[in-house]
Amino acid sequence: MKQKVISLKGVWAGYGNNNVIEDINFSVKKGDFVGIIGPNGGGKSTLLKVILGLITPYKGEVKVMGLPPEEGREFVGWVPQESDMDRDFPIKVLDVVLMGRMGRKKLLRSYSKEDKNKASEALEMVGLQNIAQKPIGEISLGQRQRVYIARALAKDPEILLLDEPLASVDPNTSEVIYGLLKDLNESSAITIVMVTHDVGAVSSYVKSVGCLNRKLYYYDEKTLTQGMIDAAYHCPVDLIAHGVPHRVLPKINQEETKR
Amino acid sequence: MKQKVISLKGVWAGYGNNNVIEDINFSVKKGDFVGIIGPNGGGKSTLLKVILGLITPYKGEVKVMGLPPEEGREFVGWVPQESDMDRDFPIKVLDVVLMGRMGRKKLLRSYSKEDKNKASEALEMVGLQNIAQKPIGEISLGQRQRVYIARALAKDPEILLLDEPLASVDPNTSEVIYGLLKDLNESSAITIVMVTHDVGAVSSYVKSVGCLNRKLYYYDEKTLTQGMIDAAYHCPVDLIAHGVPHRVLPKINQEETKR
Amino acid sequence: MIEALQFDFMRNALLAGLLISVACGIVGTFVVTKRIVFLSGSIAHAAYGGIGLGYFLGFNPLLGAFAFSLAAAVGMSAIQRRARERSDTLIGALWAIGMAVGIILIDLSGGYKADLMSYLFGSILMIPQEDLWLLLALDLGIMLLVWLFYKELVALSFDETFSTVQNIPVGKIHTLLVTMTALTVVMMMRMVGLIMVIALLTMPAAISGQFAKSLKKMMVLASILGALFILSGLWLSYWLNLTSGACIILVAGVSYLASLAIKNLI
Amino acid sequence: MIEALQFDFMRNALLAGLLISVACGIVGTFVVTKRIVFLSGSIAHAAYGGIGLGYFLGFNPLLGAFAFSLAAAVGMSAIQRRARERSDTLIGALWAIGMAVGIILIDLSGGYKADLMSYLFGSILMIPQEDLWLLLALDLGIMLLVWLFYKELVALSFDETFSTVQNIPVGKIHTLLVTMTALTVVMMMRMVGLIMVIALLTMPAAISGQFAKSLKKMMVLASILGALFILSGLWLSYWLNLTSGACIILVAGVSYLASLAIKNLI
Amino acid sequence: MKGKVAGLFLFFSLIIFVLLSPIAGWASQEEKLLVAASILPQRYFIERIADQKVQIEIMVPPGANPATYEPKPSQLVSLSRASLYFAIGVPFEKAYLGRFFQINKNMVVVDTSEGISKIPISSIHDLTNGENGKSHGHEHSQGELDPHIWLSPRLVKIQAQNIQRALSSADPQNTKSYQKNLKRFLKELDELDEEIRGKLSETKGKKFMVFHPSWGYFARDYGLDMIPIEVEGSEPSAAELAKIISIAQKEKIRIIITQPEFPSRSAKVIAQEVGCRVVPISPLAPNWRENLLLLGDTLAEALKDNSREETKP
Ligand SMILES: Nc1ncnc2c1ncn2[C@@H]1O[C@H](COP(=O)(O)OP(=O)(O)OP(=O)(O)O)[C@@H](O)[C@H]1O
Ligand SMILES: Nc1ncnc2c1ncn2[C@@H]1O[C@H](COP(=O)(O)OP(=O)(O)OP(=O)(O)O)[C@@H](O)[C@H]1O
Ligand SMILES: [Mg+2]
Ligand SMILES: [Mg+2]
Ligand SMILES: [Zn+2]
Repeated sequence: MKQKVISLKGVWAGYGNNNVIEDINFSVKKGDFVGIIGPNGGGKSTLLKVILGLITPYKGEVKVMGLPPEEGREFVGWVPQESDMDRDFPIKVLDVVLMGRMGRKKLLRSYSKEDKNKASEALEMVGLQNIAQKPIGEISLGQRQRVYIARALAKDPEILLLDEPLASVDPNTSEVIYGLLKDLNESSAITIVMVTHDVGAVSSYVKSVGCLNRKLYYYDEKTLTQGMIDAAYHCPVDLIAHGVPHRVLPKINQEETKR
Repeated sequence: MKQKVISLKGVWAGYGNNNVIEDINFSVKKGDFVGIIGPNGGGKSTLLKVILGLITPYKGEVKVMGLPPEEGREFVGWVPQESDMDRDFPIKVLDVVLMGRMGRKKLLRSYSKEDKNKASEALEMVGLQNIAQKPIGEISLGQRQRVYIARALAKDPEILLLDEPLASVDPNTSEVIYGLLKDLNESSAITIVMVTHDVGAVSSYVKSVGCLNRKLYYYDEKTLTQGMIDAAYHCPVDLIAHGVPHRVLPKINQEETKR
Repeated sequence: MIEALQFDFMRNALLAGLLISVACGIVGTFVVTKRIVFLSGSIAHAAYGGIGLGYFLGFNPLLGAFAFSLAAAVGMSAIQRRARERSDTLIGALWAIGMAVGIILIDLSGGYKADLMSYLFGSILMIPQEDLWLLLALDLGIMLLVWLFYKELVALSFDETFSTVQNIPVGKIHTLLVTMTALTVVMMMRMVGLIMVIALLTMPAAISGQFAKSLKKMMVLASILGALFILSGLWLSYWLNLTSGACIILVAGVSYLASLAIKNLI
Repeated sequence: MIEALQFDFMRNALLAGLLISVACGIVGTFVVTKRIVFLSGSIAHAAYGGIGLGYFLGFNPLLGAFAFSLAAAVGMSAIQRRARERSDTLIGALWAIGMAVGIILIDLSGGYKADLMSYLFGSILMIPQEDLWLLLALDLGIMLLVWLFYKELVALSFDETFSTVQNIPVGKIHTLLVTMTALTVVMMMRMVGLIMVIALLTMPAAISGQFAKSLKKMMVLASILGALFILSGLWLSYWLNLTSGACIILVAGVSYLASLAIKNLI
Repeated sequence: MKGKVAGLFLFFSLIIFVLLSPIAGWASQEEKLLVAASILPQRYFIERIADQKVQIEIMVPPGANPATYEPKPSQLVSLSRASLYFAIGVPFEKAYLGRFFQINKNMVVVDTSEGISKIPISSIHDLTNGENGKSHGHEHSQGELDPHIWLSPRLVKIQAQNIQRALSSADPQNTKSYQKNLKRFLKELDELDEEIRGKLSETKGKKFMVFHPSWGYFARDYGLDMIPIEVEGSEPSAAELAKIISIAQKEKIRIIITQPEFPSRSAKVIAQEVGCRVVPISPLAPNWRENLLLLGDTLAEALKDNSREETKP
């Protein structure tokens, strides 16, 4: 059996005293490509933040590469859905990508030639080599999103956590980046967890899929069906869990029998 | 002939001394539903800002409802691609939507019952009535994007300018909102200009389409083809303009002969 | 404490405290949410330039301080909107330039100088009766303006670009806000001292901001808290025989830190 | 001017000016980009609490001021990171509480107080020779720290959440930055006065930020500008016989406003 | 890029402008002995003794605030060349004398208060003697000595002698002249002392209030009782203010002397409660003699009024 790179056991988490995700049991093995879908406010970004150790869960256990998330995130590249970054800051796109190369291990050392090469390569992968020298405040939103992707790639991560990485990226570039992710996943065995609303992409690229709406419905194979999507988006979670009849449930059953 | 609600003549615009869009000639008639596509950094958001009078063009003339944009924007509802808003601000979702009801005319007056009803309705249209009383800082990004849409709708605008309004919105809600836009456009003759990367939506909902990549290629009917998209995304603009042979050009010509 | 009330100055102080907390609660709410606390400290020092100008040109220095602060506030607001400069940098520059102008003008005007800084600072125990009327006028003025322009002020503080698109006169409303702040700071500084103005602008509003979910509630709660702090601070200062201003600030400060702790524990 | 160089105090002032502009250029760049200008003003006033403590407990008030400012900076940085409070509110509170503590402690310690504030403020014309060494040490210390932690400092100022995820010791780096600022402010305040510290931290960095596209260049340009301002300000003050600090600030201020105008015209 | 060029142009033009400007004339050397002192009344004393033979630089203007105090270049140029610094023991010197000495290490610092036995500075606690539980005030105030020694003609006589001695040893050629002037000045001081004594002969034991307790030696010399409002250098707290007002009412205070350098809000508050006059008289006025006479007249008038109204002997 392959190594579990991410594992969540009975995790409850949220903000203040507002619980957002409930009883999440979820594990990702090395080389997986997991797509996570779900309605707005379903808790997808929250789940990623829990895995990154940015939010401490109320209950349950989180392990990344077998370590607590604060240490495990060493190996994780993260593309945030939205960033705190200061757009007025005098810094060039390439230097932002270079930040992906930074970590606790390298305190006191400045960027090496290799770091710079990696950063340039990552920028090239997302098709932004021509704006490497632009100040970060002077690029469009879609370009900025691609910069975040490059920053995560520059880290050479074991795990990529992507939170709607291509939401504002144009379709041609999206396709290139999806291809790139697929390639990284297949040839370098990089584990990928991607939150997305792009159902088409989920069916074409990911290997397994989870639907998150307070609770997580995880399908260990790539079995995304219209029914599952409908279920995750529409259904009161309890209905599904208890097998009560429902407009879309039959469809799921239909699809599942096909397997 | 129908009234021109937006008209740009020979507009050049950009930031500082960095010219971003060139020689834009573009007019939108009452009741149009224009989709604008184009690569990241193509200048789509810039174009909308020019129409709103947030950026003063270097050259050319902009009219909105026959007025200069600073006055014409009175009649425009705008959904920004990203917002300056202060997320720590103590304000509820409903109150944010209420801001859509505000304008120069109503200085010194506080919100009326009607304003509040409109705001609630708008919130309901985007499916957020249940979080109306949440603080704006405590909702997810997709929910926030829907709040922007509601804010623009609450204004009862003549024109809607939407800048990737559904980029982080889940597919089920997206479909509802697209339907809503279509309805507004058809039954209330609200003019809509929508920037989007969702090529599928463009083909299903809009009436005409423009491709923007520094220059604007505008097709007055709904004639979006793979060729056109490829052209806008890939081609050096000059190639297209000068009719030099190109992999995708024949397709465009094919489509255009159909008209 | 009751015995203290036989003195006019104590009665005045209590009354002034109530009036001050209203203005500070309302203006402070905007100051905190719009993140212009620094402006309040800066206006006070820029006022020094006005004192210098008054001395140099031979008119009432206090009038100069007043005019200068308002001019500085309006000018700064204009520059900030035009040049899109980081506001705290601009405010810092205003602070330094205002003081420098004051020092040089006073240098140039020669003759006998009083300690001009102390013109700017007062104590809550020494508020003359007339100033209470001034405070009342300030309170009423602020309440009226905020009531009239409430939704515009909120919109501006929340999202400036959108307010522009909504055709709110963003420049004017911004100037209104900054002017209101400057006016409050300059007037109160003269009555209760600069540190207390800063304390009363920030801490009640900050505490109430942790609990209130809307701006209106925040203002009301901040005003009430401000009044509580002033009353208990005065009482403490009378009881322990300590400087009143410092006591009031300490009461507010301890409450603020406690509220932060509470918010983080729950 | 050449004749002025025969005086020790003038030579010291020039030398000090060069040393100061390096520290201010480097620290000021972070102060401006991280928007903590207000912190510099606040630290200075919080230092007053330390003076009070020194008086009360009977040790050197200057030492108290130093310790208090650093403690305040570190404490504030910790609270801010833990409570996610708006930083300028917190800084304003720090300012007021620091002063209040100082006033009360001095009250309590009794005795007739000379103007304690005068311990905190100096003039560039009166910098003792030894202090030049101190300044040099400060410059070298800052340069070393910034060189060692450059990429972490940049990352933190730019995007704190991402820095956390990258396992940068965000808390420590933040404390380092705030401490460096506090140290610079407290030391320089004693040498050149508070207003000049604020002016030299903000204006050269702000001007250079309008032209420099990277942080490193911004630091270098800010240092050069700072030195130019100090030199020409000293010149002007000698020539016109005006207060040096105010002249330096005015030169910087006029240049800053000019740079804003230039930037907006082109 | 255009901006960068324009910016640099601006700075350089500024510098060139300054470079080409005429060199100032104020720093011109004179062959007179240069001496420095802290406060303005000292200029009067030194001038009476030196009589144009020395150039005097006063370092602290009245009302200097530590937050903004900064000597001008011209003052420091003089200081660099000064042979003597006449210290008088004002608090300012504690913070700045060291820095002045840094600038001119050859300068001899003369303590003009030598030979004067200072009295403790008076404080409101002297009157109430810690009845309020704040006993430390009294203990401490014993240690603090009143620095306002220039406000008593008798003490000025001692200072004048100190000044003459220092001038003579720094500038021996003119010793004769200094001694002659000293003699004349001492006589003037005696006359002044007599004059004020005459004005205040009928007000012995009367009480007056001051904001800052500057006039302790003056009050002692002329048999008056000074009640300060300021408590150990800071404005009174609420309780103290209440106490002061009660005292003022009990003692039927008729006049409060304030300093024009500082706002006198607390004095006004008390005056309002008690109904008395507030008169600003500066302890730092440059025309020292007239200023003391003015105070004498003012007090004589105010306190005489007081005695007339009082029925009890
Ligand atoms: N604030 C700014 N200052 C300077 N240049 C900018 C600024 N914003 C955008 N640009 C530049 O203008 C160009 C067009 O940007 P714009 O935001 O209009 O693109 P867009 O078509 O909306 O892209 P996207 O699909 O990524 O949203 C980009 O090349 C970008 O680098
Ligand atoms: N900072 C916050 N404070 C309090 N509540 C929050 C905060 N951020 C999110 N929430 C709440 O947590 C829930 C889940 O938010 P989350 O951002 O994880 O959703 P999401 O699945 O990522 O949605 P989207 O598709 O819109 O990105 C939402 O209901 C939201 O209201
Ligand atoms: Mg999300
Ligand atoms: Mg865009
Ligand atoms: Zn004194």
